[in-house]
Parts: sequence; C-alpha cells; structure tokens
Amino acid sequence: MGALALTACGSSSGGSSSSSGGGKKTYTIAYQGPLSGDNAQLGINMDNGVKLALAQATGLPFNLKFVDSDDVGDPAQAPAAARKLIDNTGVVAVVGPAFSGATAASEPLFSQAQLISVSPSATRADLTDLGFTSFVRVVTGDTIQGAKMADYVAKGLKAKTAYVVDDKSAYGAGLSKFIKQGLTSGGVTFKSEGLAPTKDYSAIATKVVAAKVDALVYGGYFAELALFAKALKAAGFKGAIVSGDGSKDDQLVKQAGAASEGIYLSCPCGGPTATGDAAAAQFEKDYQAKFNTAAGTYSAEAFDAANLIIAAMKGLGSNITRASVTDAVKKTSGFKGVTHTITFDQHGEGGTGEIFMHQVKGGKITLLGNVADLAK
Amino acid sequence: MSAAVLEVSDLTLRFGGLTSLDKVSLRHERGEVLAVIGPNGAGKTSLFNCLTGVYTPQEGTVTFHPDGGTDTAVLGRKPFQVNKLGIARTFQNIRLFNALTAVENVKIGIESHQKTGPIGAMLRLPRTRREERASDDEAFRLLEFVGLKARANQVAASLPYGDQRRLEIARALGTKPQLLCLDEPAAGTNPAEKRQLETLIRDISETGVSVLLIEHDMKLVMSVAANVVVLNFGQVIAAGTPQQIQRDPKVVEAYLGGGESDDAATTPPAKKVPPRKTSLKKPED
Amino acid sequence: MCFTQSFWQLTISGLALGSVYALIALGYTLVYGVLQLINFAHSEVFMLGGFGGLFLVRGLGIDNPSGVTSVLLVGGGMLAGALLGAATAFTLERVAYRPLRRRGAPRLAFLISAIGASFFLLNLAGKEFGRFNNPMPPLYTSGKVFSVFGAQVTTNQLVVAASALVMLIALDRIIAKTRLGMGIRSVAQDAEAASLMGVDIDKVITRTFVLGGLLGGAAGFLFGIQFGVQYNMGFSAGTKAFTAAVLGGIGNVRGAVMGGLVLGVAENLGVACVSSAWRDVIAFLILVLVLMLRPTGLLGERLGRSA
Amino acid sequence: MTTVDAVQRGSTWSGVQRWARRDEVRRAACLVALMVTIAVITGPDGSQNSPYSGLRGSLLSRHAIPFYVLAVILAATSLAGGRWTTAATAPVRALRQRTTGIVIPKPVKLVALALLAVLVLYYPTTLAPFWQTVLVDQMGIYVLLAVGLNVVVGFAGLLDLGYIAFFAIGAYTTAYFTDKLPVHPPFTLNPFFVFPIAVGAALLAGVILGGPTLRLRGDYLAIVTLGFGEIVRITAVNSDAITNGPQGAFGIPHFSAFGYHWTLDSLPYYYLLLVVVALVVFFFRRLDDSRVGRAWAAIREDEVAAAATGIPTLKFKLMAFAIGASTSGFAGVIYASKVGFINPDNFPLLLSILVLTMVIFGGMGSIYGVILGAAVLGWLPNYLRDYVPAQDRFIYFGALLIVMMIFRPQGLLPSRRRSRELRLSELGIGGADGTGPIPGSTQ
Repeated sequence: MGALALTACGSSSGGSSSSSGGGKKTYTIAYQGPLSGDNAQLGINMDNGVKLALAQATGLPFNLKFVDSDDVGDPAQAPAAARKLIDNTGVVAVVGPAFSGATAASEPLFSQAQLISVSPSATRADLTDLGFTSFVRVVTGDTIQGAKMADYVAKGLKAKTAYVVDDKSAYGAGLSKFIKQGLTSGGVTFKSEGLAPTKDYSAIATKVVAAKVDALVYGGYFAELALFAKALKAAGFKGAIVSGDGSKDDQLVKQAGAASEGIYLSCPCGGPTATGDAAAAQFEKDYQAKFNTAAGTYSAEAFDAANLIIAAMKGLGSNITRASVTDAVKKTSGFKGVTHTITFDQHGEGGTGEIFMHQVKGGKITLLGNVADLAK
Repeated sequence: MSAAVLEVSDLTLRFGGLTSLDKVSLRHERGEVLAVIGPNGAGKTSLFNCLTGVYTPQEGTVTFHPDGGTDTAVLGRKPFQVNKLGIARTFQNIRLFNALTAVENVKIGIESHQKTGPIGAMLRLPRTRREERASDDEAFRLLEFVGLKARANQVAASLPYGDQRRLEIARALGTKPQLLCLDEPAAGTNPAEKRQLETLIRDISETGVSVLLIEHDMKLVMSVAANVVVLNFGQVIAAGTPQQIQRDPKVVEAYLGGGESDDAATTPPAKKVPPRKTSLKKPED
Repeated sequence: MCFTQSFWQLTISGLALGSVYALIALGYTLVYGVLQLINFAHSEVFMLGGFGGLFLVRGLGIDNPSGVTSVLLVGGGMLAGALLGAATAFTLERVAYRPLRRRGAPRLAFLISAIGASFFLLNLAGKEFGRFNNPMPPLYTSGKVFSVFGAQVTTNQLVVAASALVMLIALDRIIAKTRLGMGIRSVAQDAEAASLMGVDIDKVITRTFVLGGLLGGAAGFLFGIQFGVQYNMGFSAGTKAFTAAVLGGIGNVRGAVMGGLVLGVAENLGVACVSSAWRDVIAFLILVLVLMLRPTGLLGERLGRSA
Repeated sequence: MTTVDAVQRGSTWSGVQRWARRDEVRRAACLVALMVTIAVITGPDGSQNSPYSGLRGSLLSRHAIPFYVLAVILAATSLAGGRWTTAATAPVRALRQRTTGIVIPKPVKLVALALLAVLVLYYPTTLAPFWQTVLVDQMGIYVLLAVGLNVVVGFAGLLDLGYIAFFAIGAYTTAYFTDKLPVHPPFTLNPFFVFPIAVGAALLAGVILGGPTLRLRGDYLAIVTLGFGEIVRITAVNSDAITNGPQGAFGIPHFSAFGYHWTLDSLPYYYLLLVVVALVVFFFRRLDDSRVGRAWAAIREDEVAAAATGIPTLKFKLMAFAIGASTSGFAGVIYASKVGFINPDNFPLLLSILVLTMVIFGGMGSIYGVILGAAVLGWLPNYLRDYVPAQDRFIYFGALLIVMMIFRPQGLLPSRRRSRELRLSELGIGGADGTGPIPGSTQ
C-alpha cells in the first residue's frame, strides 16, 4: 500500500507544493498497525484516518508524505514494522502502533530512535508505565474505561448481578480485569468467563441466560459481540448488554441487526467535542467521500493523532527533527480534535479520562452522555 | 539329540470368527533348516507374524532358546524386541528401504544393535567412530557373503529382483540372528537366482544360524530343509524329513485335493506382488 | 451436574453446529478416502460456498420472505453455495493437486500446495468482498418452532439440521448405490486394482472433489444463515471439521457425520461445564482421548468398508 | 431427419471436445485463466457493500487491457503450436541435462564457500536496520525453527503441526526465569543462561506429548500435534495467574554473557543466531549421517521393515520429536530476549503451518534446503511490503507456494535421499515419503 498511498497523498496534500517548488521540505508521517490478517479492518480504519488528515493538511510550510507499515497486529512482526519506519529517515512521527501487544514490542525501538508514536487505539492500561520515552496515546486507558463501565452497570443500570465476558484478547481481557474490579467495589455480584473467539456462541448464551443476571458486560470487539448478541437474543436473554469501545462500531449494528438494539457502548470517544459536533460530522462526511465507506472504530482517533502531530510540527518552524517533534507532541495541550480535546500528561496519556455511554437505538449508536453524570 | 532353538506349542490365532492358526506346535532344532509348507491360506504367514511379534495369538506359547542364554517367551514382544532376542525375518513381498543404497540397508540392520545415541552421533565420540567402522566392515562382509559386494553403493530399488531378495537376507543377517525366518524367499525368482538362493541358505546354515523357511517351492524345500512341517487350514497335518513328507498321503491330499489345482511342487504360484501397504492391514495370506 | 438445567438446549444447538461440521468433514473424508490426503484448502471451498449463497440471496433482494418463497430462497442459496463450492473444489483439484499427482510429488508437497491455495483464496476473498462479517439477509421469520424436553428448537437450527440430514442421506446413497460411489469406494480400497479394472482414477478423483465441494459449499451457506459469511470463516470451521473427520475415522463417511455431531455436542456441553475459553481444548482433548483408545477413530478408517 | 441432426450435432460436439482436449488448447486456456487471475489480483479492492466492484474494476476497466492483450498473445502462441515453446525451452533443458552430471571441482567449491562466508558475515552489516531486524526476527529465528522441524518431518517423516508449542514453552520459560511472569522463579537468570533450562523443558514437553501419540500414524499424528499446539496456546491465554494471560510478559531482558551485552540492535543477535545455526547444522548433519539418521530414514521409508530389522521405532521417533522440540525451545529463548515481549498471540497455529511450509518449500530432509526455504519465505513478505498492498501479500505468497509445488515438489534444494525417493515414486515404486503412493500418481 505504501507506494500507492504515497502517490495518492503526495498529489493531494502537495497541490500547493508542486507550485511552490523545491523550497519546502518534505516530511513523512507514518502509520503502523495491522493492514493484513484477521484484524486488518481495524487497522485500515486508522490507516484511512491518517490519510484523510494528511490529505486535508494544506497550506503548511512543509510538504507531507505518508507511509504505512503493516505489523499484522502481531507482536512478533511489530519490531520489524517499527524498524522499517525508523529506517526511513524522512519519518518524523508515527501514528500507532494500533494494538497494545504490538505497541509493547515496538516501543523500545521507537524510544531508542526518539521517534514519537501516537497511538490512536492501544488502550492497555500499563503501556504508559513501561518506561517508553516517545509514546503517547490519544485514547483513555482501560483502567478508567473499565471502572466507568462498572460504575454505569452498578449505578446507572442499578444491576445487582452481572456476567462479565471477555474475548481473551489483550484488549478484552485487560478491560474486563478493570470492569471486575469496579463491579466488586460497586457491590455487584458477578460471574465471569472468557470467550474463545468462534462463530457459534449459543452454548455460552444458554449459560448466561441460565445465570439470570441483570447485565452482561463484555470486553472485546464488535465482530464477536455481534454474533454473541444474536445468540443471546435467540436464547432469550432479557438483561442489559454493556460493552466497550472495541465494540462501538456501526458494523455492530449491521452485523447483529435487531439483536444489537439496546446495547450500551462505552467509549472514551464520542463525547461532545471541543470543536463542536459540526467538525465530527464533517469528518464523517469527508471520510465517506474519500474512502467510499463510513468511518470505523478509531478512524477519528487516528485522524486526531495525525492532526495533532501536524499541529506540533507547525509550531516548530524550521527546526523539525524527530527529537523536536517528539518533544512538541508530548507537550501538546488543549488540541481540539474531532474526538475530544487532547492534552498529554507526563505519562503520555491524552485521554480525557471521561467515558461516554452510548446506546444502540433504532439501529443507530446514539450518545447517552458522560458516565460521570449518568452513574451518580 | 541337539537342543531346540525355537519351540512353538498350541498356537491359536483367530481373526473375528476366522481361525487362522489352530493349535500349531513345532520344534526347530538348533542349526538346522526347518521348512514350513502348505497351500495358500494355510496360515504360514500368520504363523510367521506370530513368531515375529506382528500378531499376538490368543493361545499358546513360543519359546526361544538362545545359545548360551536363558529361555525366553517370544509372544507379547514387539517386532523390534523379537529381533533383539535374535530372531530376524524377511518379507514375502520384499520390504527394503528402497531409496537407500544396498550398504546402507545392511548397516541399518547391523546398527540396530549398537548403542550410539543422538548425543554420541552429534559429538562423534570415540565409541561412535568405533561402531561406525565396525558396521562398515561388517556390512561389506555381509554383502560379500550374499554376493552383492559389487553393488554396495547402488540404490536398493534399482537392484534386480533376486539381488533384492539377497539384500534383504543380508540386512536380516546384519542383526546377528540365531534364527533367521525367510518368508517365501524364492517367490518370483528365476531358476538361476533360485540356485543361488539354495546355496546361500546352505551357507547361512553352515555359519550356525538356524533357518526357518516358509516356501512354496518344493524343490527348494526338499534340497535345503532338514525337516518339514506341513500346515493346512491352520493345522499341522504332517511333520518330518522331506522324504517322509513327500510320501505322506495327507500332504498329497492337501495339495492336490484341497482345491489347490496346480503342482505346488515345482511352480511357485504367480503371486501379484502388491505395493507396500501400511502395517495396519491384515495380511492376504 | 453443570449442565442439568440446560442439557437439552445445549445438545440441540450442539447438534445444529455439529451437522455443519459433519457436512464439511465429509469433504475432508471423501478426499482423504481416495487420495489419503488432507485437503487443507477445503475450508476455502466452504467459505466461497457461503459467499455464493449470500450473493444469490442478496441479489434476489426479497424483503420479508415467508412460506414458499422462504423454502425457495433456502434451497436456492444452498444450491448456489454448493455450485460455487463444487466449482472451487474442481479448480483446486485441477490447479493444486493434479499437476502434483502427475509428477508423483511427495505427500507433504500436496499439503503445501493446498495451504498455498488456502492462503490465496482466503486473502483474495478478503480483497474482493471486504473483510467484515456479512450477515445473511433474513430468509424466513426465525424463532422458536417447538420444544423438546423444555428446550426450544429455533427455525435456524431446524433448517440447518434438516438440510444437512437430507444431504447426508443423499451422499450415503450415492456412495452405496451409484456407479460414482462404486468408483470412489474402489479407488479408496485399492487405487491400483481399481485402475486395472478399468476405473478412470482421474475422473473419480475429480468427481470426489466436486462431491465434497457441493457439500462443503452448501455447508458454507447453512453456516452463513446462522453466523454470517466472512472471508476468514473457513479456517476455524475447517480445523474443527477436520478434527471431526479424524474423530469419526477419516476416510469413513458415516464416521465423519458421527464425528461432527459428537464434536458439536461435546463442545457445547464442555462450554457449559468448564468455560467457553477452553472450548477448543475440550474438542482436542476428546480427540486425543478417542485416538488413544481407538487409534483409527470412532468408526475406523476406510471409505471402502464403511458404506 | 432428427436422428441425422442429432448425429451431426453429436459429432460436432465431440469434435469440439476433442479439440478442447488437445494439449495446446489446454495450455492456451490455462494461460488465459492465469492472466485473468493476475488481473484480478493486481486490480482494485472490492468492499463489503459492493463486492463486485473489485472484480469489475479488475476485469471491465482499463486496468485489464494489458492482461487481455497478453492473454491473447500467449494463447495465440500456444495454439500456433507447441513447437515454438518446445524450441524456446530447448536450451534450458539442454543446460539442465548437461549440468546434472557435473561434479564441481574442489577448489571451485572452496572459493564458493569462502564467498558465501563473506556474504553471510559481512553483507548484513551493510543492510539497513530494518533488514537487519527482518534478518533476525523473520528469517534467523525461522531458520532455526525450520532446521529443528526438519529433524521431525524431514529425517523421521513425522508430520508435526504443533511445533510452535515448544517455541512457546522456550519463550515462556525465559519469561519465567527472568521474573516477568506473575509467578516468581526460585532464582533469576539472564536469558542467556536460561538456554539449558528452556531446552530441557521443551524436550520434556516433547517426550510427554510424543510418548502416547507417536504410536499414531501419519495424519492422526498431524491432527493430535495440531491439537497439542492449540492446547498450549489456549492454556497460555487462560492461565492468567501463571502466564499473565493475553497480556503476556513484558520487559524480558536482552542477553548478557561473558561480559558482552546484547541490545536492541539486531546485528549482535544475528551473529549469535549464525553461530547457533552453524552449530546446529554441524551437529544435525552428523546426526543424519549416523546410526540414528539411518534409523530415521528406515522408519520413514518402511516402518514395519524397520521394526523387523530391530529398530525400536517408537524410541527413535520420540528422539526425533524431542530433538526438534528442544531446537524449537532454544529458538524461543532467543526470540523472547530479542523482542522482549511475548504473549500468546505470538504462537498461533498458523506459525506451525508456516514453519512446516518452509521445511517443505526448501526441501525436507536437506538441511541447507530448509535453511534456504525458511530464509526465502521469511524474506518474501517483507520484500513484498514495498511492492504490493500489505493486505494482498498473502495472495502472492499462496500463489508462490502452489507454483513452487507444481514445478518443484521436492523443494528448492532437495536432499539426495529425498530426491531419490521422489524419483522412485515417479516410477511408481512406493511413496515419496514412506506413507504410500498417492493414487492416480504418474499414470
């Protein structure tokens, strides 16, 4: 994809550059994440988000190029993918890595190269405590999301009993760990179980129904949840279903159909944005226009990550190096993204800590509000 | 009276409802050539497979009396353990290691009784080298013994049929058996090869190795065997010297009256040599 | 016991899943019977069959079908899936197997070319059809049909199990009664002898692939009705189905069916008893145990003998 | 009249059939199909909402024109007569025939070896760090894995689809003894000194798995080992308290021994791997050419005859299994230390299949072939990275495997014994891997 995307973006972002001649320097912003394998779709969502940001970045004192590096979302392939970007001396910043495992495997290299990596989606709690010097993320970590989901189940839904299921992915298991902690402190009795990703969830659905719980809390991605929700509906589950950001995707509605109705979806994203809903709507529209498909999970975060990098670069004048960009990005404060206003703390956490609850209503994912307000 | 090398008593083998061997008993004197004959389907190869650990019969005992060792029950041992006892065999449809050279085939037989393990082989310890030299020498000696020295480095599958037979015997001799079981060694060979085989069996016998011979070819049996056991429908119907057997009316009856039309005495039955098949198949005896 | 209260419910859903496993397993077992080869790419036959059915149903675009229309839709989808599956299997045999047979390639070379074909088809399907799961448009109003021992049977389960049953019986008859079946059995028993008797081995092999492809493709559609169609749906279903085939005794048609059903039910009961997270471990442990006790599977090997 | 019609139609139809069966017609059809396939592969993507758009964009647009032109030319060439192609390929065939018998003189061999040594030792230093990383992570580790699996598959003829389990065991042992798991070890070691423990653990696991299962024949063994691989992976996923579950172990230190410290830099790991692979090759070659190797060859060729010849087949199979397993465990240690992070996602079933593919692609049984196979297949996806869309890499990869197996089923550099087996199987004598012939082969 690299070569194709490069020319595509080069021509769109460089509309002005070709006329202004060789005076401007060209820098590359990269993306690292899965572009093949089972998780390709999530990665492509983000890849497109970055491409869109770069295509829209015009009138800059420099030219921008784009490259992407496929790590398949696999920690084993991540170091090589990261190395590929580090070797490319034009690259001054990276959006990604997308997955937590790949991030853990890549970050030592990025830190060594002083190449900033802004992850739009790696939510694993401890990533910002592992001593990486050039890692920031724009999403809120799982610690907070898990706790807030539990809060919402306990106080918002007033559930007494729950079933916590996760997909045993690094993301899902991490999230469910914090959900369980939150439920315990919230006084909700719960059972928990891991879910080996497959297609037929009728057995576990039967089990959940038999447990007669008020709520099912799920940690994992939409693909599994869609089938699981269908199976739950078929088995006659009457309780509430609550899931996290990995499931918040229009594909959930599309794939689960009527079974998705009423599912609660928490996300560090999707709150009222600093720039107003208009910007978010515009982003959705532009994305649809450029890629002929709706923006997916983490497309907007990737878009924001790329834009905040560009903003940081703009502030540097002519002194654009990896080190300077790293410093500038880490100091980002009050950047108005389409997802939320981003400020990185000293650990590199750029999430707001606010979690917004959504619900599928009439086949649309609609915002219910900030969990802090809903679960009082 | 000399000592027996192998004693079989009351061996009974059934496959489902089919009784393949029915109370078979025989005694094999040390150093002699004992032939087991019988029409097709008489149970010869079944007997063979019981002796060499392929089948476990339901009843009966098989006792091996190694030279200078203690008597040992053969039944219940796996094929390789039977071989370790000192009983080696060949197959009715030659089963060589086709892609290996003749000398490699023989070495595999010799080396199955050596001690070198993977560590020794990787480090080439002194013992390994000693064993390697020994097996080389022994392999060439055996190839010479069966008359294949010139073909030592040829691939087994490329050898003429009769040579393959002899190579299989050399491989079996490599395991230093006291008892060598030959399963229809003359099947499919031409008259010249048959004469060579005759000599070879005598030579083997002279080295002190007892030979148990299953054979269709009466001429071969009569010329090399000291004693003959006749099987029919899984039962021993006669035993004795070749001369006694030839005159035994029951034997004549079995061969001529039992539906077995042609003279088994001279022509080996035209057997299709089936392709190698996996071990789990029942034998088409 | 852990599953007392929903034993029948779990068994019924297990049987529905198991019957799909069985249909796929037949593809493995048929090919194994004649070639003694694991047709690794059979999982992609299944996947493409799912797409075939999906596209037909989508293309017809009938809203809220019911009655006869539903029956026709299900039948049509299955047929489309089966045909695309058969076409895929046929092409596979021609491209990835026959040239190797001509060269007398080692057995493992077949495995690798099948793996290559699987990678190829899987990723090509992802490229062409997108990588999301595609739910099947509703073909009938699904819901509870009747209850057995307090467990409800849904339309989905009924449709899947009934269609699978019809196909299984048809296959059993084909193997037992037709010329083709005789050819397959003879090649399975002794290819060399069969060819000496004038059986055209190439033709039998091709038709075996096609037969397996028909079943696998139809299974893809049936699977799609329940769980949607996705480019990578073949791998895990294929692994399970292959396990089922071995469980029943590979090369054995009835064994494959039995293996599929046993595996489907066992997985479901295992999920209830242990945990969904150990689902595949349960499946494989059952396989290992069965093979320890019966080294050639529940019903033993050999296409030739079974039918 | 109707009958005449029918006869005539029949004869035309059978004429067409006869025509379609001719070799050159078939070849032409193949070439056209090939071109269409290539047009589709290189064409635009479809999507969930418009699944045909990719096909339309590939086949009914300007994109397709060069492929159609090429297809027509190739088909015409083929139809014009097989003689053209025969003539065109004649020199190649002649060259092949001339080169088969040639014995390369010793000095030439030595010079070639020296060149190779220089290449292997010096060339990597000139590479970009990305390629150095690929050289270690995607090639070197796999070479080691493949050489180990070669003992199991190539030497002993056992189909093992759960090989990566031992790699996982090696890696997790490293994580344990460097204290990066929730359970704490009795003492902490640098990964370098975990080697013997990890190798022992993998070996033990190999024996435990192999003991009961190696009795099973060919494909049964394959599925049981596959199951074992999955069981190990799923156990790692589900045992949060021991393995930290899906989160895995982070921060496994780099090697440090004899006063030298490995770092994030890939080159030192490359040289370490080079030494390890060289040693392993040295030892395995001796193994192959020993009593043990010959016993394996015997088992591979004819297990029944091997047992009758006094070879304890189970013991030797177990030995092969354990040797393969310990090599895999060894590689696991290097991997864990190099990347510093492991989780169960690192050990999927697909990886076992991939390593097996490398072994067969290179030429099973041939150590150098296997090394080449692993290196090529490890390198290829990373090379394709720059030339084809990332999502499409495995389309090309899959196609390559098929083409390779059609034209060179014995692998890149087959072993002497193995190519002999293949030739024999071509002649219809036995199967090429001791598991019997494939029906319908070479008739």
